[in-house]
Amino acid sequence: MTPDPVSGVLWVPPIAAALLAAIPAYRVSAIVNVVASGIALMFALLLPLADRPGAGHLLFVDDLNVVFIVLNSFVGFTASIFSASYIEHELETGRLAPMQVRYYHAMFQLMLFGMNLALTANNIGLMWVAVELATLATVTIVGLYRTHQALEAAWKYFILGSVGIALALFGTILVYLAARPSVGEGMDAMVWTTLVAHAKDFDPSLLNIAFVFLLLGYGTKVGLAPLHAWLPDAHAEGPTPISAVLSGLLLNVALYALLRFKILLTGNSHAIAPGPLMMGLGLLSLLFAAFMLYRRRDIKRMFAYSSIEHMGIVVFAFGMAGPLGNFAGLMQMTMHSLTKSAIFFAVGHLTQVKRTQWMPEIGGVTESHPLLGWGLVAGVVAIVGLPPFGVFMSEFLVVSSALARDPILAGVLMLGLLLSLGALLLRVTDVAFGPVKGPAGPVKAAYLPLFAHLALVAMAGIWLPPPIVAWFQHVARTLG
Amino acid sequence: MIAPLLVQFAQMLLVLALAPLLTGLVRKVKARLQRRVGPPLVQPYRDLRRLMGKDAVMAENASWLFRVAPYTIFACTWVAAALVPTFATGLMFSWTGDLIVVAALLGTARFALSLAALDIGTAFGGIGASREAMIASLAEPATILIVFCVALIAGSTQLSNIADHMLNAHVGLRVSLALALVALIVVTLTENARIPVDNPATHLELTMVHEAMVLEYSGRHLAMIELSVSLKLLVYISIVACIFFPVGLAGAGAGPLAMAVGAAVYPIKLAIGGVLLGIFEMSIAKMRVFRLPNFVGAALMLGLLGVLLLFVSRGM
Amino acid sequence: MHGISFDIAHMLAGFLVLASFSMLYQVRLYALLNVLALHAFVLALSVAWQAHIQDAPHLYITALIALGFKAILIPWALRKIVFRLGIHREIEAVGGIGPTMLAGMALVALSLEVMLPVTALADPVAREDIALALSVVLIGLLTMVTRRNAVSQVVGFLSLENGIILAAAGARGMPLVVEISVAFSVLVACIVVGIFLFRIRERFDSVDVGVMDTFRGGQG
Amino acid sequence: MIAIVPGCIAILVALGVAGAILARAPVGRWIVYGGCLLVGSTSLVAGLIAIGGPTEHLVLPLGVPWIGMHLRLDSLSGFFLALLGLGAAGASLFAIGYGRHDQEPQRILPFYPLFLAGMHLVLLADDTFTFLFAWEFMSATSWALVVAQHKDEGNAHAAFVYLVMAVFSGLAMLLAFGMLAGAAGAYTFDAMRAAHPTAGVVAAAFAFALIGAGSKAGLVPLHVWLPLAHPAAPSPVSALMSGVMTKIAIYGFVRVVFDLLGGVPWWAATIVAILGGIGAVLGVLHATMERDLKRLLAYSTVENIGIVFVGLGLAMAFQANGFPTGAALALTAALFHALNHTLFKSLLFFGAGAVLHATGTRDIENLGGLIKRMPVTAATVLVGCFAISALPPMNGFASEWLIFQAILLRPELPQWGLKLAIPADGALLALAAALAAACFVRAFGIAFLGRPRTPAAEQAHETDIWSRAAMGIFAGLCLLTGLFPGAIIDLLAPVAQAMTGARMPVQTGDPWLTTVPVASSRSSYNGLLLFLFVAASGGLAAMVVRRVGSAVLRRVPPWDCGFPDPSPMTQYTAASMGQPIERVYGTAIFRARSTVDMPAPGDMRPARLTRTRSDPVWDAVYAPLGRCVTFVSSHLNVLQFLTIRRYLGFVFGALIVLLAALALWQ
Repeated sequence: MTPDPVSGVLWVPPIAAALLAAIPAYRVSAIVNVVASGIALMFALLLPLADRPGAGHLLFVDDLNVVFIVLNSFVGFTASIFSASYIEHELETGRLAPMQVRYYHAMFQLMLFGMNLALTANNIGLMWVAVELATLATVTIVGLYRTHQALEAAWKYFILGSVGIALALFGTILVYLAARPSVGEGMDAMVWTTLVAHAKDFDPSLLNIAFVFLLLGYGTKVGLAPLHAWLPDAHAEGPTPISAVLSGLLLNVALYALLRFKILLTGNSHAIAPGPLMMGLGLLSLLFAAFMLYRRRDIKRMFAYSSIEHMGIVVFAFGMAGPLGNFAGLMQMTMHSLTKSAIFFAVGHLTQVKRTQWMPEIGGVTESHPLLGWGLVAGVVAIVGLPPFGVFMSEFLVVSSALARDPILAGVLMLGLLLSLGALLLRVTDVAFGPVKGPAGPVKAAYLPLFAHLALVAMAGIWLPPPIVAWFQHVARTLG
Repeated sequence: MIAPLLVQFAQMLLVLALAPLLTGLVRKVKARLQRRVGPPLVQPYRDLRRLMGKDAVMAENASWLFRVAPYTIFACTWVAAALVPTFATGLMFSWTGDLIVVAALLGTARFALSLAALDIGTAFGGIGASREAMIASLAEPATILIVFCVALIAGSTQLSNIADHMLNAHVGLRVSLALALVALIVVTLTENARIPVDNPATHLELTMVHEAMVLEYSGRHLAMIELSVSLKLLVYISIVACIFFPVGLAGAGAGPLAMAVGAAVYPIKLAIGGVLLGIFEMSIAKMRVFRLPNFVGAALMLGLLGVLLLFVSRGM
Repeated sequence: MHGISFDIAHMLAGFLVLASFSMLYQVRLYALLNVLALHAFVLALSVAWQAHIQDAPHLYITALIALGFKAILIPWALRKIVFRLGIHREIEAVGGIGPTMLAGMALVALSLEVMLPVTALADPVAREDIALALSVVLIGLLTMVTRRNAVSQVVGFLSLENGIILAAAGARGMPLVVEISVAFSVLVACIVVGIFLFRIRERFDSVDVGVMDTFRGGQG
Repeated sequence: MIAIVPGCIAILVALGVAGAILARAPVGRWIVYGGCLLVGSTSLVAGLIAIGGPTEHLVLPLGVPWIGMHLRLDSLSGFFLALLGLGAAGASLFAIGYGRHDQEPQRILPFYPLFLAGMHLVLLADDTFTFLFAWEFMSATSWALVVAQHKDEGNAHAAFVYLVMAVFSGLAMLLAFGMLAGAAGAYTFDAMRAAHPTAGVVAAAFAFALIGAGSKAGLVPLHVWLPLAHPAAPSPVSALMSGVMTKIAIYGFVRVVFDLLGGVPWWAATIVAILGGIGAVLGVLHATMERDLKRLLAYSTVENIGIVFVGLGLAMAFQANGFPTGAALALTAALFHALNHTLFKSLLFFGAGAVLHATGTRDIENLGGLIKRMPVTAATVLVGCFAISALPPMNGFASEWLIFQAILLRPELPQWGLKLAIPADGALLALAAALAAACFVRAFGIAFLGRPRTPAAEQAHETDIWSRAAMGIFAGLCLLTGLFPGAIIDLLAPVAQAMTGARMPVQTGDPWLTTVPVASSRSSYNGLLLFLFVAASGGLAAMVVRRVGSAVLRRVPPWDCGFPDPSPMTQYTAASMGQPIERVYGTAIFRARSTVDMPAPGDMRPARLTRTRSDPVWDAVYAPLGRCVTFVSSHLNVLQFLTIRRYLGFVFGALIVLLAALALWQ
């Protein structure tokens, strides 16, 4: 009998977390971390193929969350490989003590658990709890270095996150209140599948208010401007694998929660259309991040702002909705996760070897570290939306469906894209090219995650496998 | 077949034969106006013969370009002259190139001369070439605009057709034609390095343009260049004559009589042009180099005005 | 039966808003902490009343947590912190007390306004209950935004949270309320411990280790 | 037929991969450039066949899944494919030899074939996605090539400006296609052809296509990246960028305006014509004052692109007025000039590359006398200079002559805008042609003639056989297309027919291969005969003179008006060569200023002449834009350093705003 993939995805990380908390040897724990992530990934890959259990009160699996789970597990796996070599270097240089590493590994898996739980939850309350669990786990890792900056970043993340948590909870309560008259009291009124089925009978006004709170609550986690403030610092000060996971996964999970509620709202014809709100916030984030990128000097913070920008695009795309908009949003999100985590993999090793995140002190890395340097350049070329990478295709779809809807919006979108491209290129040109600055010693880097991601992204830009396309299209239709 | 060919060759020989004479005439007129006796009319021929007889003396570091340039310049000018109807319009090879081609051929000659001026690597060559380039950058567009003016009226850029049109159709007095004529005269003075643009007789370093470019030439090379200079003057006067005073030109397929008339009238036109040029040169002073753009630019503006008028109203 | 029980619930919620207002009004830290205790106490009463009328015994646990943890433990801990860290006893408010109060009024009006069209809650009283909870949440946030002092910001967060618990308790039959209140208590405890550990005196951001006053989220 | 081209693209991609793997091995160069040479030749032949052949379609299961990759090979893409193949083959041939000197071949070899692949794909694209994919891919790969020599100062910045402008152009093209696609969101070009857009849509699509293609082609005022980026790339790539990629942009413009839109209103034609004319003059003026050889060539590209756009503008004007034969003439002239520019600009960049390699400098002030040390390079570059200066009998003259004929064709166009624009264009083109001659006299004269100004120039050596072959072939082609313009015109006939519905008269039947654009009574030109005449007269003159006069040649020190000076530093410099023109035109347009710092008598320090000039377009458009972005970003940047309380304030504010909006909405 084959094990149930859902349980596998869900329970491997917490078991691994417990195990890792017990293992003192960092080499072993790094391997365990990779293996556990790999097992979770295998379960995740089984998910689309396996029979799906019926939706329970707590958990369920449908096409939408499978996309997220597979992506999550994949990036989690590659990040764990990267993390192994990253952490080894940190131990060698003495930036981290073995005890911290132990803690880090446990939290890494705990975070994965939180995210997987949030994704498989069929209960809006459980989902809320899971998102908070993942957030709190990352908060503690962000402060791992115990430097002042790291602690402050973690603190900022914690406070803003807590307020976000509170707002999201209030929204959840309001959804329950809206659902209660038609669904009945108790657990049923928090089960998502039931909620969707009855969404048309809900009180629209209550749903509206609920959505405002959920949008801001989960939007804080997504990193939408003006709720983004925690994001750049958390990315910049935490260990780089966590930056990759934050950008690649956690933002997606929060987005996923937002999407679930969006579906709910779309199901009720009297409620406000969530689309324009999301489009507005998305555009705001995009433009804001684009301008903010120009003044960045810290390389990780810069790419964090780029994540804000891309989440803006994704939210904009989902806000536009329609089969095309949703497809574009899904693809943009997937591509962003893969690309951004690849960038952070490269950046992580580079900052280790250059011993700084300060871009003016880094230069000519394509010269001193050709593979890492070109990996970074390829990642940036991908993330700014140039072919042959997949981000180009998804941004093309976003922009062209925006064009069909309203050229003015498309114009603003393009302005944001161009501005952010300019900013990223401006900085990365100096980092990647020109005279070599900073230490040029050899680096023990994990190239596999970096180039595997880039290869996937490049392939997606040229050719998407038809099954994936069909799947995404199906999901896009269910998103409305 | 044979007759047109003969006419064509006759034309080529005629311009070659008359060109030094025209230069001599201008010099003579200027000398007489200065109350000098001046050199005889045939002096340019003597000069040419003497130059050809001498050894060519060339700088050590001159390249092949320096040696090829005089012949190129001469050939281009000569072919340009061959394309301009002098006494008859139906030249056999007139369709080889139109007025634009004529102007461009002269441009090729100038290009070659400027390069040759730079070849030795002396300061004077550079002075000449750079000033020449500046002047030409205004004179050439002016020429093209004059061509436009005329072509728009005649409906053709072929010189033969233009001349026929001017001769036969009732063109009448036109503002744009008048503008074009004035512009063309200015261009003629400019392109031929005449006063007030340049003084063909000076070797004063601050003022010279054309002479600075040919300083390094001697012997047969210099002869070719001198001959080209004379030819060029003749080409321009011929163009003026052929477009604006086509009187006496033999039409296409005209008989020998008309040809003879044309051949008789043509030297008279040249002579009148030469005399007028001499008088004009004597009555005006040489300009400073950086006042030239105003002078040549005026021609450009006149040409543009003429073309604009034609575009806006066909009656002008 | 509904009439009187809802009236009481309504009244308690009203008290909570009043307590929130009095938080806005305070200029001294100790007084503020007293108000916080009162706030939590009113919440405990309110939740207990809900437990009673909804016949939901688990809500009593929530009420107990509110009473024990929020009304007693947290104010006590904060008092300790204020004393130990030598925090300035007066609250620095942005924009002055008067305008803040006016803003609070506006927030209550806004909450009522957005809740007005809600028809799902058949009973208008329940609707206003939620509206009051919303007011408490908004005023709590306002407190956080307008107070420069870390402790008073925690107080703001707590009152925000109280509003949420109020709403959750008021939502008849809502599951997980107890779990949520426990989770929140842990969160609040973390914040309080954090303040103490990081010696945050004046603001949330100045994790005070001396030099780091200049650092605010990195220059890059 | 069409299947060959995707095959070529696949081979190019494979070559790119091979280049990445074999970059450091000498054989890598042979494989990559040799392969590109073969592919380029194939494309040339395929393109030539496709011009006259039927329109072919192909759909590949790539790209956006539910659309697929639509490819189409028709006469227009066939012509540009041939042009691309020619340019690519030439550049690759040149690069086989030149590539030996690349310091870091691993930065060039992988991207060179990919760049070519991108350009191939643009020409075949028949849907929006494929087009933009290829368009941006072309930009991205060429960006990598621009940044290949990253250690030279300014190159990184050049690459940055380049890519931003390239992406800007892509976005503008996307807007243009989006306009054409309409609300239905059609992606295939066939759907756009079939659509009947409203006047407003046509106007918008035209404007965006002009901005998009114009900024990729280097049309003023969107040209600023071009003089930065083209010189920064390795010379074969510069040749490709200037000679071919700008033509791909022109292809994009023609495709949208003539094919997809099927005609635009007259005011659009006016704009194009005027911008083209201004661009031609501005570009060449810049070139005349430039001392960096490759940058000079890049500015000259701006000029020639302007000329092509003048031709396109005329074609649009004639089409807008229902005069297809005129449109055919103007379009043919424009495309012919595009081809010519590919030929001579590639040639000149090859020459510049050879000089750069031989002397290590691109600054013509440090050159001189190369004609003796690099005779083949000098001779071929001289041919290129003749051609680019629009002098008969070279090809540049033939195409400009055709454009002049188009200008003169029909003065009675009814619209006032065209009445003013067309004659003004005539003047501007004539001015540009004259200035181009001045510019290239200066460039060739200073770099190749005179005496060597530096030891580097003195020790220069002739370039390798492959480079010489490439330059020789292109010089020959410059001459051949100049001598037989009729053949090119006939070649272009199907293109003109497809785009304008008319064609120019058949040329090959004319006696003596004369070119007759409209009617023989109007104008005609015979480059072949003219060339033979000039050659015969020159030869004859030389023969006669040597027979009649003296044939002796004596070599002596230079005369120099009696001031023999041994120092080559006393030669005229490029700066002084350009000074008169700078003084006449530059003071007003470029705010060119010269200040002399003359030491007092007895002071031993040298006198200094400082010259400054600025690009008016940069000052008026780009600098303010840059300042604007800086202003906004530096003011927004405050948001990075706020206290948590303020960030919470944002959350609170957002909440209040949304709730208030909700209250109002209800």
